[in-house]
Amino acid sequence: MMLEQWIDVFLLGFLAVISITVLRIRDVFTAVMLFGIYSLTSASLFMVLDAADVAFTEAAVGAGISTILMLATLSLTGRKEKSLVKRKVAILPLLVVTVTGATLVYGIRDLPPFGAADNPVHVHVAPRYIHQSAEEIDVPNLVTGVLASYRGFDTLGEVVVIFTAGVGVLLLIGRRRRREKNTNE
Amino acid sequence: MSGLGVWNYVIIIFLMMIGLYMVMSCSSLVKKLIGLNVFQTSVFFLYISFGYVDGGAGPLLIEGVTLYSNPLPHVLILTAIVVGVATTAVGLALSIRIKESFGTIEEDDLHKMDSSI
Amino acid sequence: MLMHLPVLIILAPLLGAPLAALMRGSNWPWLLATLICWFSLLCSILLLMQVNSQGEVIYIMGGWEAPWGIEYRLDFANALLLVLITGLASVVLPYARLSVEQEVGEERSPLFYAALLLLILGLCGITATGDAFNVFVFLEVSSLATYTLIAMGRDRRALTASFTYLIMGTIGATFYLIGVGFLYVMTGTLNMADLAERLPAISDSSTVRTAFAFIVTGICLKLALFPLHLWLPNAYTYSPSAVTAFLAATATKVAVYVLIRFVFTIFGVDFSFGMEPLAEVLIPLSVIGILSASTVSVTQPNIKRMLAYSSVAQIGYIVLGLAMGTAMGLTAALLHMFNHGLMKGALFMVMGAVAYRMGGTEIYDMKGLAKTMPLTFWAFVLGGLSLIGVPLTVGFVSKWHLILAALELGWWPIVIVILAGSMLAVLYIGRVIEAGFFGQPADTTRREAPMGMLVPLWILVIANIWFGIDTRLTVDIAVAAAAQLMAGGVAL
Amino acid sequence: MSDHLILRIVGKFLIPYIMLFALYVQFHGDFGPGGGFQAGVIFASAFVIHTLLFGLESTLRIAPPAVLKVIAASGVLLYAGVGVVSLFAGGNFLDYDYLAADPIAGQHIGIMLVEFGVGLTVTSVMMLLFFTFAGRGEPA
Repeated sequence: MMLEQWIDVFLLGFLAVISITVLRIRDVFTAVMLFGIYSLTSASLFMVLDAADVAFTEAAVGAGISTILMLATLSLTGRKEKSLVKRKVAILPLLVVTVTGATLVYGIRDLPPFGAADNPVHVHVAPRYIHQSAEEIDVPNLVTGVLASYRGFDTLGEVVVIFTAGVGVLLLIGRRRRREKNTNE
Repeated sequence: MSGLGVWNYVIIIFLMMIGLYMVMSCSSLVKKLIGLNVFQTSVFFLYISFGYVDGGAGPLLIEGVTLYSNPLPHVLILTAIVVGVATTAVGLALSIRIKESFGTIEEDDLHKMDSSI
Repeated sequence: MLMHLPVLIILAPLLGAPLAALMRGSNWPWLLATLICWFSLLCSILLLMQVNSQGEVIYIMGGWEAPWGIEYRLDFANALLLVLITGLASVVLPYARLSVEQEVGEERSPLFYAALLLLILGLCGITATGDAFNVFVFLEVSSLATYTLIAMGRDRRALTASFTYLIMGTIGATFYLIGVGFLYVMTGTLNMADLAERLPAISDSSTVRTAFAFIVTGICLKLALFPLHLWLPNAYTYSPSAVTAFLAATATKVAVYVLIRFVFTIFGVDFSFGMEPLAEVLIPLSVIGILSASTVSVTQPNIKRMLAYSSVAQIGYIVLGLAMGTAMGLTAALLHMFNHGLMKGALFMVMGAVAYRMGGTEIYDMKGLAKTMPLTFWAFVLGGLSLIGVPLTVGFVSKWHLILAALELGWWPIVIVILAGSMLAVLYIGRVIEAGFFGQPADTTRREAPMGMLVPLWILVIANIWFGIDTRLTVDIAVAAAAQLMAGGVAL
Repeated sequence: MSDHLILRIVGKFLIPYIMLFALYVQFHGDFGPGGGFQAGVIFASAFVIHTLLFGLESTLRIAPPAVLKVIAASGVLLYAGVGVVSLFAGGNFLDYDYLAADPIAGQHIGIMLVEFGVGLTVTSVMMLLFFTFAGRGEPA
């Protein structure tokens, strides 16, 4: 299955190109559109790595909802990033990024091999989800089983997060529109 | 680790750092949020790479298949994606309010207006 | 139902938040939220008693035992913190009604109280859980609620403060996520106790060490350790009074708790202090934090901002205690975590009352407060004395233990730093008290804060004195908690 | 949008199928990729298309925010409610084994209900988010 790994690395390279373009581009509108492409490419990458559910979600959320919300925001805030004058490299962020990146590169030295079936992650905990969920839960989609039952409490937290975002956005920008309408009518 | 596996992780780290740099150096608040998303998405790649099994099937039980990818990272990342979009939505709503109250969403201009930011 | 106590604490605000969001007006959501907090407080006190008798309480979610499922695992440290969170919430919510009416308005009240309940839910969730990823989920619940609540402040700078916190907080949470991912790939588990068992065998790998670095950095962003505190002063200054009081008393404490849990329980003392230079990094940072933030406090014209910088300094004390890596240091850190919650809660509530009557929290709003709002003013005096660390207040108890811990190690310079920090606190608190006593108010009519604010405020002030005199309860629990944590955290 | 006849007709034609697909994703999540979250986003996207084609006002008439708020809250309550029911049935919080006489059947019921709760909240919150963002710009 060397092919999958080649596709994986190719897609990652493509993502790197997109992300650099997003970083350099001044027009925020274009950046958002590129971000949509970025998310869609990410979704294909998840698909290559056998994560169909994640791919599905990333496509719907990243390329869908996030992009739409960003575009809606841009229509209110303007599309250009201002200062064309200074195009200098920011020193402090560059330093932070270099240190962080170097630490991560140090960190991946001792990682278990990519894709090996006897890695610790595949030997501990996960085998029960794979081999026993048929008797314990009997749901063929393992992701659904783990998501809704074994780690159902996490998913409850996830629903609460979404609800919190709804409450937050309504508190922040939900009010004025209604009031304006009232005064208009 | 085979050569390709190393590249997988190295490019993921590169993406992470691009995202982080974007968050810290971009002036437009919306671009900061894009950077935050790039940063988070690359962490998702990291997790999904951890769960990948070469030659394994996706985590859908099929008669006769014994080797599956690990479903747990998928579950975690599903949750994390949701968390990400929730944060983005709140951040964007804040940007709109900032634009309405300050007239700009450029960090430099905001700094000029209030030295305390 | 007693066996379900751990989940009941979470369940009450979880059911309450959606209901509050659907209500109308401001009184009903407020009443619901208050009752829920009282219920949660009752549960956490019962839970603390349960922990006291059993040593450890474990609750498995969904009937799936760890590490396959998610468990709540409570020992003295997090049971005590749960009491602090729900206790502060129970005091702040009754107090909040008037100030929220004034600052947020009736129309947004239902959603505001819903967000407040979600914040409490998130903080309790982080505290009680025994699962590293579950921490992330509830961290984000509490963070999203916090960003929103901060932005509810009336000053427009509340918006930028909130955005800055959103960016820094999310970076912190993502760092934490990277760290947990690295731990997961090396061990295959996310359960804290299971991680603690499996890590010693592989602690020498670069991946685990990187995970440690990322988790500690991520949490330090959340707990606003110098120099990662940049989001805090503005966030505390511009948010609504009730929000500041609750956040200052609890939010950073929860982050400290997560740090303690990772350093002592999961990675263990031997790894954190023996193989990693944790003390060498955290002690200088906390010392600089204590001195610089206290110095900045002295010059702040806005009292809320002054107290916010003081919070950065106090975080320095707590981190200093835990970075000593000894049982005594940890005891002091846990004590100060609890005690600082009490005093900062009280002080920020005073500022809320001042803002309610005077319309601002600048030092000139405090002028002549002893005449115009004597009860509020005396609450500030007592809270301030506690912050300085005067005997018979909680501030003294925790600083005393911190000094003892430093002396045990023979660290004289640290003792001097602690004393210098207290001297600076005398300066910045003293100048406010001076303005209150000797300043001439523009309008000398007496306008004491309303009862709805004074009563909760004074309950907290009395708690400051009570736990300062009767130290048995807090000190005993902190000692027991430290002993548990030093022993690997869990009574295995 | 009124002159984009083709877009309007194709869009109008697509909306019911998108909704149908969302329901499929919702209830087929046990057997294939999908579940409440994905379904919710897809369902919400049908309304996004409706808004783009017919304007915010007409979509808000079909899906008033006040109703969406109730649905969003009820999704959370449904999920937590399943947990409460299992508490009273004698199990731990969210222990679906106790929802029916047979543990496996209980698991099935529990998973279906909580996924439905997820779907409700995600659909309504996503729609609320979009409407709120889009409504902010509308000249009132």
